[in-house]
Amino acid sequence: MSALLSTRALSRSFGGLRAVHEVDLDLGPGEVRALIGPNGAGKTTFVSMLIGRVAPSSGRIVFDGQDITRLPAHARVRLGLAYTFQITSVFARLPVAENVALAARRRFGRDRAAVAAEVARTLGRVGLTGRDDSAAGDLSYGHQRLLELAMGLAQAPRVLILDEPTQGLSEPEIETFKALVRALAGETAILLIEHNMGVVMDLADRITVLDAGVVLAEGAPAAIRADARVQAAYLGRSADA
Amino acid sequence: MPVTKTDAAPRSPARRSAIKTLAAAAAGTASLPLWARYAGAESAAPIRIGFQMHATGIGAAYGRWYDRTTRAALRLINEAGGINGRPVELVTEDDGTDPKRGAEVVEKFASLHRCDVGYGTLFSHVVMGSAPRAGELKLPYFVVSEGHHVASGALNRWTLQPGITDVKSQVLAMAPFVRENLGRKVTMIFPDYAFGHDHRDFFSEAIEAQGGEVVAKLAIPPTETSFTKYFAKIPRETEVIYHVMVGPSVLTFVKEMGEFFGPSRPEIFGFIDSLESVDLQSPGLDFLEGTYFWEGMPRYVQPDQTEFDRHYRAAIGIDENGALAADPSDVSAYAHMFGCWETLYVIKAGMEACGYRGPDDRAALVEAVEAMTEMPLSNEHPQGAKLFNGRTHQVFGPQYISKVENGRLVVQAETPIEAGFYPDEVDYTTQSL
Amino acid sequence: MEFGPHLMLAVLEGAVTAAVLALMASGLSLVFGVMRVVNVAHGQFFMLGAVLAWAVSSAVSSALGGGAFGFVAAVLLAPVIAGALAVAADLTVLKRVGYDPERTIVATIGLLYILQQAALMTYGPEARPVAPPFNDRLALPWVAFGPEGPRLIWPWGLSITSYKLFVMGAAAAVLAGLWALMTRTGIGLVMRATQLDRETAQAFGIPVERVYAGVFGLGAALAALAGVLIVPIQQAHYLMGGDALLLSFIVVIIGGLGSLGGTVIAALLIGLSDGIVSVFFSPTLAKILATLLVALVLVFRPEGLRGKAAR
Amino acid sequence: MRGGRIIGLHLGLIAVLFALNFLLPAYSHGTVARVMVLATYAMGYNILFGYTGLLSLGHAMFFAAGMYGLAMPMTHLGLGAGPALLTGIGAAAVLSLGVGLLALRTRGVAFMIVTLMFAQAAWLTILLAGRWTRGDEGVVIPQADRVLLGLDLSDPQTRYLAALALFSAVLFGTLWLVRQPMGRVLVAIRENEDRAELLGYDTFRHKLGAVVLSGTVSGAAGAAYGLFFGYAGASFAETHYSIFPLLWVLLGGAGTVIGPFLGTLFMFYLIDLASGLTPAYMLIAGVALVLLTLFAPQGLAGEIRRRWWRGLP
Amino acid sequence: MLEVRNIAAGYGPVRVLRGLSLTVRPGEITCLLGRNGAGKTTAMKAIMGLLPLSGGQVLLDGEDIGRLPAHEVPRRGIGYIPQGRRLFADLTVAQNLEIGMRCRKSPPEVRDRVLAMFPRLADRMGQRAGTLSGGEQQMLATARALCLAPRVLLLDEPTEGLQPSMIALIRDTVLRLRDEGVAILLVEQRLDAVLATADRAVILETGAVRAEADAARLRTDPDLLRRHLGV
Repeated sequence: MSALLSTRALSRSFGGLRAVHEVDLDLGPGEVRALIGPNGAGKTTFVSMLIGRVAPSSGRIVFDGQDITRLPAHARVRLGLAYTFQITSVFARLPVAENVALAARRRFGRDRAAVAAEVARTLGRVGLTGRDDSAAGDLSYGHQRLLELAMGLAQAPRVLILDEPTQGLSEPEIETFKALVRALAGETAILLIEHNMGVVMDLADRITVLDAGVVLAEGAPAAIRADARVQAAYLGRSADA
Repeated sequence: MPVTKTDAAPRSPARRSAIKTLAAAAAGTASLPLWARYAGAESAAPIRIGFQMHATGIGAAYGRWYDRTTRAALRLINEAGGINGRPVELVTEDDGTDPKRGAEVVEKFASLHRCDVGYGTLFSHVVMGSAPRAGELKLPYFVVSEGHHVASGALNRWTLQPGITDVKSQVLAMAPFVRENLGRKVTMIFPDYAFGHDHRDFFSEAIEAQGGEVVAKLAIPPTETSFTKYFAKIPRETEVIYHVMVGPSVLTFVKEMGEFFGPSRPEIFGFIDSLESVDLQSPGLDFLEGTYFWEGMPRYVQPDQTEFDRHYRAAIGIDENGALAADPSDVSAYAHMFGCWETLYVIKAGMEACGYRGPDDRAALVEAVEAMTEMPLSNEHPQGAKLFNGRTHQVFGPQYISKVENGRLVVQAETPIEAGFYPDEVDYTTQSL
Repeated sequence: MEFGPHLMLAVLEGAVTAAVLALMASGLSLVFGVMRVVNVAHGQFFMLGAVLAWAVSSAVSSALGGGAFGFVAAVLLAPVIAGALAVAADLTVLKRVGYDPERTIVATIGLLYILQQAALMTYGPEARPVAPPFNDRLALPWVAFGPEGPRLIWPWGLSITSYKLFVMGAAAAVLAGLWALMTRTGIGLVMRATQLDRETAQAFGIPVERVYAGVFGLGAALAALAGVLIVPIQQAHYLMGGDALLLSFIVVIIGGLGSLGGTVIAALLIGLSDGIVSVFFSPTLAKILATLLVALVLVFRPEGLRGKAAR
Repeated sequence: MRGGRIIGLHLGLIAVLFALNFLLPAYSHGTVARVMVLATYAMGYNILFGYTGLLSLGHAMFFAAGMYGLAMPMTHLGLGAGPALLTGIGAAAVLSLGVGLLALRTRGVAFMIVTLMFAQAAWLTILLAGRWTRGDEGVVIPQADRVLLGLDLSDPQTRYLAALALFSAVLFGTLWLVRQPMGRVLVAIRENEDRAELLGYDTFRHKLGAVVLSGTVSGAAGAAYGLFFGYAGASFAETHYSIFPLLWVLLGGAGTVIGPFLGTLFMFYLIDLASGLTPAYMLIAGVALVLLTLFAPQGLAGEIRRRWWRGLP
Repeated sequence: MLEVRNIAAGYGPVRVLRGLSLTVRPGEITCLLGRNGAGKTTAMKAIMGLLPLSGGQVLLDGEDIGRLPAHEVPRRGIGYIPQGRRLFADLTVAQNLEIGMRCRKSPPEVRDRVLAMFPRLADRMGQRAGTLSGGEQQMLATARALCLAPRVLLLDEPTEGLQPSMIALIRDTVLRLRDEGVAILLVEQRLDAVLATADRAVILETGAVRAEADAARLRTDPDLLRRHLGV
């Protein structure tokens, strides 16, 4: 399987601290990959480098055969990467529909009908139909997370990076989320940073475990669950992972 | 020095009235907007003079004295029966010493307050910003700014300066005295903007024509607050310092000049602008003893004081030291403010000459003033006899050179009117009204 | 004037400018450092100091009959009054906009006009002098190297006044006091803790809002003191705050916002170069270059704005 | 429809202003003409401040660039009013491009101070070039030269209608812009720049576009002001004139199409009235700024939008 | 005793806490658990008065301190060790402690006692806090809070990023404080640390309490937490 998105020896240090150290990762087309690890393992730094919010200290990022290591964030998004923030980051004072339309408009340009249709479709998929005119900031926290997801979907990305998408969601909302990701599987590659192990085990094709900035293990969910090093380093000592 | 004699001959009355009729007709048909049909003042209604005053901004120190002088003159005019039997009313608007606001104020005079004329502006950028609007609104605009902008031709036929001589003329008149009595090598210190540049250019030219030489030109930025560092650039060979400064920092400027020179100063010749409204007794000014100043009108009463000067001082309430009689620490802008007084009397004379009845006669008023030539020394013209050039809209008068003696300014010389003549640069009468 | 004495004179004059500027800019820098807001009305507190100096000294002089009493009273009273006004402005305006940086700038622009126009209404549009308590001209010597070796000469124009020397000394003393306040006292500790981490400071019982009000008042008092010191050299005028503010901005930005040491060094740099550069260039050109320099420092070294700790 | 109501509102404003041409007494007629030109300046400012969220303290340099870009070629090269209008607008466009390229490397407070400093340098440059600009005194553009396409702009009627034409063009231009993808992205940048970038929009280029557009419109207003009122002076480049559009836009409502006009009109009459009562009339501006910041950061039109009409652009 | 009753709080329009209630008793360690985003740190800030409450009460010995200005809360005797330590990095160790001492005007003996607990700090009094090692920084953060002589102590992830020896030191300190009668509220990621110290555990989800368990149940059924947390 040829990788859609690959990193080679990707590293980043802040001051003397090695946040991410020589990480190699290959994400295949349509694959759902979970990236897990204890707090401070470097997960967010790693995906920030993928999307272009943080510049790598060294290493390479290749997307669809093209080296994107030096591209600015917006150019990577144009190539088909999409990212949802760990902390909700919607346009709080704009209507819900406009939030999604901003994401969709890059593809459809001035075709207002197409944008409107895409907005309606995407809001329907995440279950926010009927909230079009509310200000995004007036939505509940969980709904804002769903709106984030809708903004990601509306870009029709080839790789969707979700940074803790279920954080702050209630159980029923998590079920909706899982169904959505399953529906996407195959058409979009998904890189999922997630603490909720139930979600990870249910959704991921493969799991990559980061610890202290390096890849500790990689494999299918069952294998990761059984991996003693992961148990010791991660599941065993953390309460909320 | 090339001196062109001003054409003093009045134009033929027939031609004048023809122009007047034409102009009035034009004003009646073409220029009046539909909504502004103005019925003309009833004969008893007051004549309204719009006073554009620098009540705030950097011109405020002058504005206050222009205001006092204006009120005094109008009180006398009204006591003497007003103009054409009608009382005169003053409409004062602050322009903030700002050209944009100045233009708005002119609009207010013309359109809102229905003033007959606009009047009284000192700072040249305000004149420049306001004059185009006055021209469009066909509001006679009498400025008291001593700027050369009127006579340079930059403005329009509606803008006149009949009360005070312009800078170019003042400077030309001073050069011979400086060269003959003070020295040959001159260092000039002036503010780095248009008013200062006029001094720089016109005086350099004039002193060179006298065989003198400007050895250094020190331009000081308008916002400067400390000056000693500039004085250090004065060449040691300098025989005469020529200084002119305006704005709120003038006292600092002169004081620091004294501190710089200490006991060994060259001859100093300054325009009183550098100390206008400033008490010569202020601490730090002792060094001025024995230096010379240009004065538009002598601040201190001179032994040969005219009765007209006495009348003028009494009307405004100014003592023999040029300060407010009621508050001797409040020193007047004596060298400039006479221009207000004289301008108001020119307006009065012009209105009487053309039989002014209302705004329809504004063009006639401009023509009547253009037709003026000699203005003799009188209560109306206490500063001195004057000659008005109707083509350039600029008046020419005598200038005074005073020396500081025992802390008072004592007149040494009075230059004749002709000393300030220069070739005409414009003929406004060729423009349509 | 010969080059050497000329330079020395420029340096001396620059030092006076630098002294006043350092006082004023340290106030602006302190406010930015601790509160992370830019006080655009800072120049008006400088003006207020000068205007109050005139008011206080003429009131005292007419009561006590002149002498240096008026000036001394002005030095003591004017900064206190200006500081109290600033505290009131902080509590009624800045606190209520939550010290949001951009809204604070707009609000302090409003404050700028209010103070300036209030001065116009009460004090009037004239420039008025305050008599310095002493003002003797001190001629200064220079060493010339002639054919018969070095000798002392008294160049034409090379001098300073005793009052200008006093201004330098007073500014240095106040700045040293400010430094001691920041580094040696509990008040300074509290201010620095607030500057470093507002939230944690609150979690340790530091009344951050009171600290802010105090810092804003102290900053204004420093500007006012600068105004009092300058007014016997220049005059008090209601429009004098504008240029002073711009110069302070330049100093504070070049010195690194929020850094007291940097501010003093930058004030010396700007004050001295203001004197010296005008020797070689057109002074207006020098001012253009200075403002462009500040803009470019901000553009290419924006971390200057994030500031450093007060030292 | 919503779009219809919005177009209707703005068309209505233009219609009212057109009708006022025939109804207003002379003084207000002249004043409203002036307000329309200044409101155009405010609308230009609003593109950057209201819609993109960038607070500039240096827009006077763009206004002055337009003004001097027009006046200098007319005075020294004898250029006609039409071409000079274009050189004025062009000068503002070039200046705003240069300033934008540099200043946009900063954000927030640094952006404000950088623009302030550039504007200060621009003002001093006008003074320095006194040989051509006549420094603070400025230059008068002779009445005879102020003829555009055969229309005499010193005639009050013509000037009023010319001001209205400029004002309408920019008003509808703004209205059009904010409904375009570009305008929507500007708003997105104002609301959350990082998010806009990660939706694939090149935020730097959009911001640069906003600076250039804003500076050019401001310059057009400056050029028109010089042409309509016959004077170009350095005082228009002073800090005051950078603060004014901020004040007008804040008062009228930042980020609304109609707000700048309301703010300019309201403030003009407020100051005009106050100047009759006290010489310290700028006190009004100061008090207005403080009160607006405290109690109505949305401004007049913003309050209308908040209370009654959510969709007001 | 610190009692939180039904509080609601958040950041701007985002509500994080929705009716959270819990009780912290003297001589007891209450541990706050939950996934990222569940509201643990927000709860601590709300108690400290650093976030405005949009509902509910915070009672300290019956007094409602939920509406006091933030700086009054620590003066009532609540010590706080924030997540990430939040030391005053440019101040020295001594000055950081001085900030703690000033809060309630603690007598000098308090500082002596605290320094006796962390002798390494005593050797570094003149050093800037930002230059300390991670472990020393945590000691300083703890010592600074103890300089208040607190009755209630809030600790937000005190062992994050520390070596085992340091973790043990912190744990011992916390247990000692509990035995001295201090009421302790602890946010902790590490299950082993929770099991070793907590008297009670409170599990948060979307800003409210999902489950509670006392020490006895925690020790007999250590998987309880894991189940509740979806691990």
